[in-house]
Amino acid sequence: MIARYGMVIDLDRCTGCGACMIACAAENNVPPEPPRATPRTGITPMLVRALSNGRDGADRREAFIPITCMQCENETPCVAVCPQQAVEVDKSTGIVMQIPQRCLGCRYCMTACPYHARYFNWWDPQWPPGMEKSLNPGVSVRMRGVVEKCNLCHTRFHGAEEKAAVAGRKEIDPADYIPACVEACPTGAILFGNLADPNDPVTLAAHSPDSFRLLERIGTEPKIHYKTTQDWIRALADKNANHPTEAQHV
Amino acid sequence: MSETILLDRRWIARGAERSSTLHFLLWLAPWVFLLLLGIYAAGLCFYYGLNQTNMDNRFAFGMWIFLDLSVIAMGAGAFFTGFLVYILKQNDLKPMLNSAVVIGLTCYSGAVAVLMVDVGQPLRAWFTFWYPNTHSMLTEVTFCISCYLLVLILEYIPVLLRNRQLRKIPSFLIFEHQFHKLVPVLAGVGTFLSFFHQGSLGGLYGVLRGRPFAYRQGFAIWPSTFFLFILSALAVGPSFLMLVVATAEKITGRQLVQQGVFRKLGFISGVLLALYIAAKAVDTYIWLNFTSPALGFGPVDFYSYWPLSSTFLFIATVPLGLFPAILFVVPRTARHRGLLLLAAVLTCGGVLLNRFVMTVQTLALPTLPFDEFLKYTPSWQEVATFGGVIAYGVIVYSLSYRYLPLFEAPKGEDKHVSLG
Amino acid sequence: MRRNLLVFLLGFGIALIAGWAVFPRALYVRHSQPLDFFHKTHAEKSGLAQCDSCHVIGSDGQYSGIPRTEVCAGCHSDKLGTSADEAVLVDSYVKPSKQTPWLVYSRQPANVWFSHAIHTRRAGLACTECHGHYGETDQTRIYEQNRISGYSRDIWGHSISRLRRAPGDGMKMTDCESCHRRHKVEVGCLGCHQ
Amino acid sequence: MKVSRRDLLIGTAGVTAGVFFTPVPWKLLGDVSIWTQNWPWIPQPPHGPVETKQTACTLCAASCGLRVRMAEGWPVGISGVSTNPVTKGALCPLGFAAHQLNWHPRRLREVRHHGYTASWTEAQSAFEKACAEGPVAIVDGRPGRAASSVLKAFAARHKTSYRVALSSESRALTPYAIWGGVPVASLGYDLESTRTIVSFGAPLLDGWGTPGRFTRLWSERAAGSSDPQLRLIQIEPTLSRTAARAWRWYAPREGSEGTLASAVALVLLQEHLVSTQVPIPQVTLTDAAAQTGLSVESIRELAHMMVERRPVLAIAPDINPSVAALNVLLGAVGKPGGVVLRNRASASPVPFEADGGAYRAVLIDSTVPWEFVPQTNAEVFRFATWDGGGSKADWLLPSPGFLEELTDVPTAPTSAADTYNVAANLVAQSAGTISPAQFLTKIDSTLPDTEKAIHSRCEEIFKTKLGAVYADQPTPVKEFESAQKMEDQLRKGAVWVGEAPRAGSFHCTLKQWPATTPTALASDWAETWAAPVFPPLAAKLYQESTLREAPARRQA
Repeated sequence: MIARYGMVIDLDRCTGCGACMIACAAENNVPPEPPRATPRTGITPMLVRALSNGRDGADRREAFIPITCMQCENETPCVAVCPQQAVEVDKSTGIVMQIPQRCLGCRYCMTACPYHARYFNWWDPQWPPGMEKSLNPGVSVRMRGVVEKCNLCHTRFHGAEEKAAVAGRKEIDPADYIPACVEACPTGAILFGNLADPNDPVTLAAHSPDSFRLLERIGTEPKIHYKTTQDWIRALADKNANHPTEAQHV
Repeated sequence: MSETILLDRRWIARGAERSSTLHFLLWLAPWVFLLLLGIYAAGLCFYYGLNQTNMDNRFAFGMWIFLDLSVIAMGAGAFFTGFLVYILKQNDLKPMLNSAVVIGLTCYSGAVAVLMVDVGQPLRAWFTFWYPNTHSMLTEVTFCISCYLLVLILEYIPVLLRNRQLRKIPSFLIFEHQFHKLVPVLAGVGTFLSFFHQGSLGGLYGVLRGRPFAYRQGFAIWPSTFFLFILSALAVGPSFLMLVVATAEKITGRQLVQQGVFRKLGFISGVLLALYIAAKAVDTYIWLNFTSPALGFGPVDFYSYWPLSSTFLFIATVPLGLFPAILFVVPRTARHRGLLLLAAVLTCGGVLLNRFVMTVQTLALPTLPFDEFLKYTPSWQEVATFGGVIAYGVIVYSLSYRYLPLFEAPKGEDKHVSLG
Repeated sequence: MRRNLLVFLLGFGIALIAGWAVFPRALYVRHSQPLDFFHKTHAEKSGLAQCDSCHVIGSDGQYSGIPRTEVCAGCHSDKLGTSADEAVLVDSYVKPSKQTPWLVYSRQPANVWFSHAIHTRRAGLACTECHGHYGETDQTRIYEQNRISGYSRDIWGHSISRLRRAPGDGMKMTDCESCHRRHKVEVGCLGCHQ
Repeated sequence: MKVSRRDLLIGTAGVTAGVFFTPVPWKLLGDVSIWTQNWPWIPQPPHGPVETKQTACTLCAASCGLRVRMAEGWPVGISGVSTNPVTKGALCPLGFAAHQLNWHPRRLREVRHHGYTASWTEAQSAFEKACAEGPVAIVDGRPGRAASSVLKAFAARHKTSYRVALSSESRALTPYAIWGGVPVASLGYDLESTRTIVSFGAPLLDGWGTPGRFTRLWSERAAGSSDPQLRLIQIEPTLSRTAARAWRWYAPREGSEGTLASAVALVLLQEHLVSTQVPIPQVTLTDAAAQTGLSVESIRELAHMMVERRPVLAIAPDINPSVAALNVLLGAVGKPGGVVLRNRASASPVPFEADGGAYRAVLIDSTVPWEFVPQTNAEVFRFATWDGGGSKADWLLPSPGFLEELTDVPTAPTSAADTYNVAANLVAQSAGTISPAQFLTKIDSTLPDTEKAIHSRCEEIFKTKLGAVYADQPTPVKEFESAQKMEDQLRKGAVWVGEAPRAGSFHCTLKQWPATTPTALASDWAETWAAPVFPPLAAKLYQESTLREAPARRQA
């Protein structure tokens, strides 16, 4: 069966604790920051950012939005631009994947991504002495000078496939394939599943009136959906959808 | 010392008057220093990685891409002059040819060198040829530029072989003589390739629907920027060529080409520039009123940030666009050498500004509704590499000028043989 | 003119010889395994005829690879026989319960994910399809390592031109791809990369 | 025949041409590219199959269930245990990178005396000398562990005093302990059955108590609804994460939370919104309004909101008698949905502050938070796994790292039900490290050993026949045939959970309304997190996401 893995992230449940970021980085062997790193040169395949309604005092409202690769379905911006096929939309899972070993580090895909979900390895990955023993065997360490991004913890998908093969099943057991960030979220704000399956809870949630996607007008059909009942968040997120000329900044 | 002078002299074309060796060395010295500095900076980037630059995940492209786009536009003079002379038979432009080739060669090789520093894994860059993604504008650029660089080298060979010492080797002379017949073909091929990569350099940004500031609709697979870049490159190429030769004349203090040549180049530049501005205007209108609103972005999203506000758009089009075009075309101003050169300078400035806006402003503007406007200042390593490329160009041109008959136009093919 | 041609051909020939005969030897450095191991002996003497009597696939699909010392200790808790290597095994690995630093001929780099479970259980491939008949031999091969890439020579295969190769000789990505093409199994990059 | 220069040139040309018909250039090109994909200076992850083990986190008192993935004998990944009834698979963010901590650059690996390397024998003799001269205090950060019993036993036999450093959460519970005459260590909050929670600055969604317990509760019953089943009212000067997510947020002036509590109590009494009778607070609404910066109306509104949906429970981040008194007034003490007394009796520990630090020496256990600095001129022996920096201790003694020692985890401070975990030593204890218990046992070999203590705990639980052991599925204690069987389960990472507390098990009586004391600032788990360092990854990510300012001393 052709799957289309995606998420619905409930912004009303996100407390901005950052567990998803850390679980993601640990799962994917992201190195600790080098001394000269800045907030804009680090590797954060999952990045929680703060939103605010821009007011002060008692009227101030804040929320948090986890940003990861949106797994664009249509005209995936990064795929078309890569000069040497290091980026590809996986046919069987719909995952937008990146093979750092093929990448030559031209960073064209990063300029193409409107969600800033791609990250460049500016430094050689280095760990404090001995800490390399704690690396996840399932994920290869990226070398300096290549681009990387979220690939929905595809290693865990491999594990699920292997299990299925031994059990003689054709399909994986959904319970075996849960990305690290989804597993880590203490409030269960991230719903993960197969959007191609009409009965999957994630599909139902994605179709609820409260759910939306970032920069929908650009037409990249992201498979990462967001959900909120708070009007100010919705207004901010839909800024480009509704009033294309009214700029409002946080 | 006297030995070296003799040596040096022996390489200079007979009868051609050149400055003393000492003078020449003094002139070269600062440029060589700049080049070495650039090489050192590039070395740092190779050894430590791109953390030596001030680029980051949000400013994934920086000064270097701006440099590449600019010098390649400037180098357009090479193929265009070749095209004018060999295809359109504008023989009075012949004296410009050799200079054009040298400029083109330096610009393109410089650009490729910087690209190699710019990518994170230069040792794997050849993957693009082995596993090309035919949908990518960058693939198109890579293929065309590398092919055209080859063409330029081939075009440079006959110029090189006219050196006094090299001529002494008969086989070389024969080779050059035969090779000369090939040059028109090369010019044609070069023109074809150049059209494509100049265009795809524009397409590079035009296809980014994720960046509404750069995204343009177009014809077939090519966004409008594809054609705008070709046009602007055609316009700026001759201007830059003119500037270089004029500078050479100033420094050497002798007239190298007839004033008429300049005026002709200027006229061509002007007409194309006018065309370009007109096209650009139409494009901007369509983009602001249809393309970008469709993506949910309006002028305010692009032009409400100081300093990269709409003034840039204005400057690039009027004082650095229309104005020089007029100076070039109107006979009264075109007759005046100073104004002609001024126009050339303005034209180059305009195209530079356009390339800057396309590369840097595109990345500085926010896309997500909760993004901010970003700032970026290149690190000294980036600047030094930039300077190194310029120095490299100056050095190659100076050497070529000194030791090769760039302007002493060949008087008929037979001359070559007899000279041997 | 004739002389020139001869000289040219001479140089050409030298290049060919150096490239085809000398280069392959120079490219690889040869290591011998920490101790000799004979598949044949184990198959015949101790009835471990099947590959999966030592190289097992767990219930969760994980492949054990070369058996750990604990497995060897099952029989070799004490010296069986008098060979020097037997002593090495027991004294320096089994007794102090250290892992034997085997050099894995078919070790793929960290970015490659290969599931023995899927290829043997789901696709029903025989071990020999990729590993050849090494499991039936009674000698321990020399491990050849590429000086530049650090890969085992088995990855590229033993013929430097990669023409006319024995089955199971060569484990490059192209080999995986051609096999997948033969069996009409389509996977994307992430199917085999991690 | 003689070779001319010309021959050389042509020969070279031949070689050059020939090379292109050999594998040399092509193979080199490929191998160099492969080299760039496997640069030798880039660490490679371990090989070999991955096995999953289950245990309990010992990095703080919260007793979260951990699922640890191990490869080649090292932990390579951590996640929560979804079958754990308390944490329900949640962890604090730092937990997910905790397996890096043992290699943290700040890891203590040698005994340090006044900043210089020393030996264990020196440290031991110094401590023995101190004991001989006496008096000596031993400070425990997490009383009730098997290891604590070792410390206690030593104290009993060597005329030294056993003291504890209470966590802010336990301190918040002390007023009830005093008024109700019960041990503070047995008190907890019955969050599960309450319908309104008024937090006076407690970081409920940000690492308060056991992470996962409240966050899960909140996300199931409060999040994203305009009229939630569970109302969370956050009273905090700044818009903290909890405040940002609360149902209502009130922002009084810093330190005026106590006054606000008293003012609210006043409203409740004046308007007869509660039946309970307590002494009238000595505060007027206008003063309170002036102090808190809130309008009298909003104070009234707050009071009404509190009693709208009951049971209601007020929670303070640290000791705050007024808030405690408010709970008494609201009848939120000893009842479901309030402050409850757990079934298992526990000794009431004496806090270190009790006797003004007149000691010859103080031995600080590795479980004591790094912030705890005894105000004393005694000789301080501090056990720690990481050097948090700026320590005033005379002796810094390296103790076993994360997952390196067999220990047990008693009930978490705020928990409503009794729990018991055993944390096995999944990795070998690092060379040169000694746990406080091991240290004291070296001095007095007759001390009980931790493993036996754990064993007797298990037997004790087994005898009560109460509660259940939660492995993949729960097993009532009475269904185990032997204590050993149950212990094995616990050692494999299962958790024992006791019965829910009986209602009315205790009550508090107020003699007079407590004077309002300015409350300490709320501290998120970045402070309550026990290790004095962040996992390098966490430090990095918080810096890059600018999500949370990791305190400087916690930087990787």
